[in-house]
Amino acid sequence: MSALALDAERVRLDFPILAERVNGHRLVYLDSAASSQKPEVVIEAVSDYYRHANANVHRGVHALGERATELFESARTAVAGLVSADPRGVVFVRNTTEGINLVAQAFARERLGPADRIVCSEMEHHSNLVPWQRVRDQTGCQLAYIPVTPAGELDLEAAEALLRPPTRLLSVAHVSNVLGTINPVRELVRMAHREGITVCVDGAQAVPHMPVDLGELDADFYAFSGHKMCGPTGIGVLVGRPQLLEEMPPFLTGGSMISVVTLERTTWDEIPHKFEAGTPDIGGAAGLRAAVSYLESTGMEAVQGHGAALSDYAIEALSEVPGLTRYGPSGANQLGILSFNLSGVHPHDVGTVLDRYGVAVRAGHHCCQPLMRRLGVAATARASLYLYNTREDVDTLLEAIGEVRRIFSD
Amino acid sequence: MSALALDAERVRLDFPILAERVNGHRLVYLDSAASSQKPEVVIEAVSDYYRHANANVHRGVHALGERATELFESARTAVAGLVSADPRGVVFVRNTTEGINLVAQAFARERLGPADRIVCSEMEHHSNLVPWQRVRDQTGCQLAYIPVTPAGELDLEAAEALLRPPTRLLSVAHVSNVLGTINPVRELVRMAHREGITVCVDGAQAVPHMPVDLGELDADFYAFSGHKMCGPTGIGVLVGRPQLLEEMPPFLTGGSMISVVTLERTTWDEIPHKFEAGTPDIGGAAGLRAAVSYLESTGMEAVQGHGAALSDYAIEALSEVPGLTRYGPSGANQLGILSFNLSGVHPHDVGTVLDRYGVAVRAGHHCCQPLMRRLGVAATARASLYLYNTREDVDTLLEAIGEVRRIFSD
Amino acid sequence: MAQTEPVSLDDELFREIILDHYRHPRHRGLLDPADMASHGHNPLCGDEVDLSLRVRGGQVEGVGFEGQGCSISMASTSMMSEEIQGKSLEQAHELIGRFRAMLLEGQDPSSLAGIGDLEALSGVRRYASRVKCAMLPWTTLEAGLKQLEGGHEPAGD
Amino acid sequence: MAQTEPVSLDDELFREIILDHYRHPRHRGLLDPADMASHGHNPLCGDEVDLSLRVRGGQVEGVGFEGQGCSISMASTSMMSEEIQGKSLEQAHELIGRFRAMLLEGQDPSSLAGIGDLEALSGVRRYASRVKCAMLPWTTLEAGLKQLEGGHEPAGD
Ligand SMILES: Cc1ncc(COP(=O)(O)O)c(C=O)c1O
Ligand SMILES: Cc1ncc(COP(=O)(O)O)c(C=O)c1O
Repeated sequence: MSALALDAERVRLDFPILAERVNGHRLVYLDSAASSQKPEVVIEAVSDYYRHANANVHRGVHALGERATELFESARTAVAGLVSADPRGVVFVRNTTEGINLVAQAFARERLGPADRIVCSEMEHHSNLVPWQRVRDQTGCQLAYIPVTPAGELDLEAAEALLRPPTRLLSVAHVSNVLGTINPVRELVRMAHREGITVCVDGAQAVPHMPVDLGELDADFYAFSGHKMCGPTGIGVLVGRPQLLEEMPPFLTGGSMISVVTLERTTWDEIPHKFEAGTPDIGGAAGLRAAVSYLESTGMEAVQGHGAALSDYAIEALSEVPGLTRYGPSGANQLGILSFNLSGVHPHDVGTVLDRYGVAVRAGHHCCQPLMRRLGVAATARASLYLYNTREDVDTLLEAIGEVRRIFSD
Repeated sequence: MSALALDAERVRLDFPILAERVNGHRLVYLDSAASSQKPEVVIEAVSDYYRHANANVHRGVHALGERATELFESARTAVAGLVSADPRGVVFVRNTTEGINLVAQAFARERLGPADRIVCSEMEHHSNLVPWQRVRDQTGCQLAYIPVTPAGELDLEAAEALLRPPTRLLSVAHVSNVLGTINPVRELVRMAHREGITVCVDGAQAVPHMPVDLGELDADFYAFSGHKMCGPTGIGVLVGRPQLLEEMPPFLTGGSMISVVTLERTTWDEIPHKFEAGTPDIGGAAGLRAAVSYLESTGMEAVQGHGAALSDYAIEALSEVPGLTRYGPSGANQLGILSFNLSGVHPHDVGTVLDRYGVAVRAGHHCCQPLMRRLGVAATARASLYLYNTREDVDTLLEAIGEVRRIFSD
Repeated sequence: MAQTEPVSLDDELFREIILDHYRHPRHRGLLDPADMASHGHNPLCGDEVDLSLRVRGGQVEGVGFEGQGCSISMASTSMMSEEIQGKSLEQAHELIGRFRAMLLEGQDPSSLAGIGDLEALSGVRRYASRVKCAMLPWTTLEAGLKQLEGGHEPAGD
Repeated sequence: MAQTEPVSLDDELFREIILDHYRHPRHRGLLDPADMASHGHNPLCGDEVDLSLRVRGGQVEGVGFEGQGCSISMASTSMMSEEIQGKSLEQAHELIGRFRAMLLEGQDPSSLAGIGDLEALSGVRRYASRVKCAMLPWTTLEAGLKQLEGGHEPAGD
């Protein structure tokens, strides 16, 4: 097993919530795939904004307005830097879900018709699935899914067969939030672009956990959420290829995204502003900026290295638990998301018992009902790791799983 | 002049940013119509959330998930209480703009066609105007505007003439963000409902400044923004009549708003969740909850009383400035929003000079280009008052206006 | 603001009585024919319940269910089935109300004391997410009864 | 994080030189006919500029403008017009570059020293929202030149 790439015991101290005690126990937070915890610097960046700079953006001729605007735009530059994107293509949205809806409504709905096809996969989060069903219903286009193999990976042969006419759009997760699988997005983009197919990537589980270089990935759209990457809730990002964004109509309309408004007609501001109607989450952007610099100063390579090493450690330990089935790949293709079931115990009961020992995991369908059906289960328990988790956390998880088995053994 | 209804000097102390010095001067913040400042209790409610309760909502079987969900839902109840609405009709959105877009796309676009008409007014904020132009372009319906009288009020006769077939929807501001006019929304709703016309109200400038009772107003949709009412950015509210919300398709789709998802089709969760796709701004909701309780403990009557009294004081003082033209009504029909121009000085220059004296006003079209055209100006300066403003603030404004005149006098 | 609770939830949450119903559900298996069939589903966790009732003269003559879910939802279904068997529809409604009051309105669990094993579910109250599990069979029953009674009402009402 | 700046902006922001151009704009009035006509607009504040140029043999032979806006945008337009009058197109481009560098890239204002009154606009740098005002005539000129030169390039380039 490789050495852990960062000192998680020290990292823990940056996250005030990890000092909480839950049900009399030390909090072992293993639900970062749902929402990560926030370091003190992020919490403070948000309150500092409200204490020293709060004002509306892109409007003020006063000092606070200047401060707020600078902060907001510097958050955009910071995000662009993190994922190697052109800041003009960085649109602030609420979350991944809104980012994908934007692409679905302002791109796909506008361009597709009954002769076209959208492709996603069986492992998609509802947020990268339901918006495409809507577009299908609105435009009459087809919708097809890349199957998931028993090993929990995308069936690339099937993908290749689907990535040709009449497919016009592929939308796929970079990393699965249930299986932890890192999908070969670079390869999929290459296949798709060969056939002139536009590619949208759900990066919600990738950007927080590994270096992402959008210049290299070459996807046309890429969405992620601040709250899963040490940032506050309320802010997310859609990165779009500037040329496509320029061609697209706006999604939401209203203040701040216009150029000239008359009672008869309206022209739009330039990108990315065209896609940011109304007052944005400025406090959230301040927090996200701090989150990006926190992650950068830790180093995304180190974050990924730590996740991989801890994941290996946990997978090995889980493999020794009698009656435990884990779903998803192992090794380099797995990003610290461990879904499992214990035979004879419903995952909800697993979650509740673990909670009594201070161990927070998620139990349910994880917004992936079709994948649950594919795995042949109603739900799973899921422990997801992040930079502040330690081997001790994994050890506590294992002990608590022992308790579950004890309680539910006949 | 009536006595001020609250002790603004004491209220000031609740808002840490008001201790900032700007350009060597005490900050006189007169841009609350763009975005209000936040009291310490709101700033702390947000950071407390991240320090003690952060987790995703409606999903967790663990303690933090329970805390976050409770907090989020209690914010909904608090908002519903403030405006006397059914919590089932309270949908969390990013801001007023998103709320209106939701109604435009999930209600109007679905129901209207070339035979129908939407009515708004000439004084609308772009956020309550451009979305309807979009619906007009999408559905082929007509769009007509209630004119604004020279006194800065809605022309009610013209309104009555417009509020009949083929009008199907009225969308109008409760309070104008340029003129401060309080529109007779109750009366407009009555006229509209007589003819079976659905009413949407832009309450962005009303809810922060006066008691609003949606039970009594009886509008079908009502939108407002947290950041203008002492709450954080990133969270706003659309209140909808539950029955209408139930009939409507969702707006954004994805995680958290579904019931059953298969690869073929999806059914929706109950309202209001059907309209809240993806991870919401939970930290923002925590802050908004604190803002609501801050405003309630101050008393909305007192907030309105203070605004009215200070507004009277300021209007009188402004009326004595040579060469100053003010736009909008006076007296009981005016809610502390003072737009003006100085002859021979561009409002931008007014704003910049005032800023040198620590006085923050807004200068520009205030997202109301059509109204600017109606007033025959390219832009105005705007001083907007809130509960933390004092007579001293108004006095400083007047002195600084004197400086503007001095600098720009020939 | 949320505080750490030093002492946790009911340590008895999974006490034997719940686990017993979970492992050995009463009234498992659907009735065919049935006078009432009702399907319940918790989208958040995928728990499902199918409930069937035979009703004669306003009395529940037979109860049967199928379902899949966690110990709480399954035990709750099993306990409920035991309790309504032989009761009048009116009594069933009343029981639904009492159970809901205990779980959702914070009523003292002793209000269910002596009604079979139901009191054992009171520990669930602390867990908002699990309350839905416990409620599932009850809302399913309520929906079914509504339909049954709607259908049996004289026309015009 | 933003800090209070104890000492403020350029107290000279509105010094006489700017106000003088604002009150007594040079080159006001559009040329007709003109070789280049370009319209610029700042949607954030409604400022507008119309710029017209007469060009002969790569030299700016005449400049005229109309516009409405604040002192900064109008003074900037007036100063720019004065400076480019009689210059070659190349020199105009170069001046645009220098002005932009001073306002947007933080270059020392002395790089514009001696070029008429332009240095007087350097105080604007502290105000991001006013930088757009000062830049308006320059971006308008740049767009106009681009069009002019595009049209004049030999085909195939
Ligand atoms: C009357 C009115 N409507 C709508 C808005 C838009 O609000 P937001 O930017 O929060 O969406 C505003 C404020 O900018 C406003 O004053
Ligand atoms: C893979 C994936 N896609 C999309 C989402 C949706 O993210 P959000 O709820 O922030 O919109 C999530 C997280 O819930 C996710 O894990």
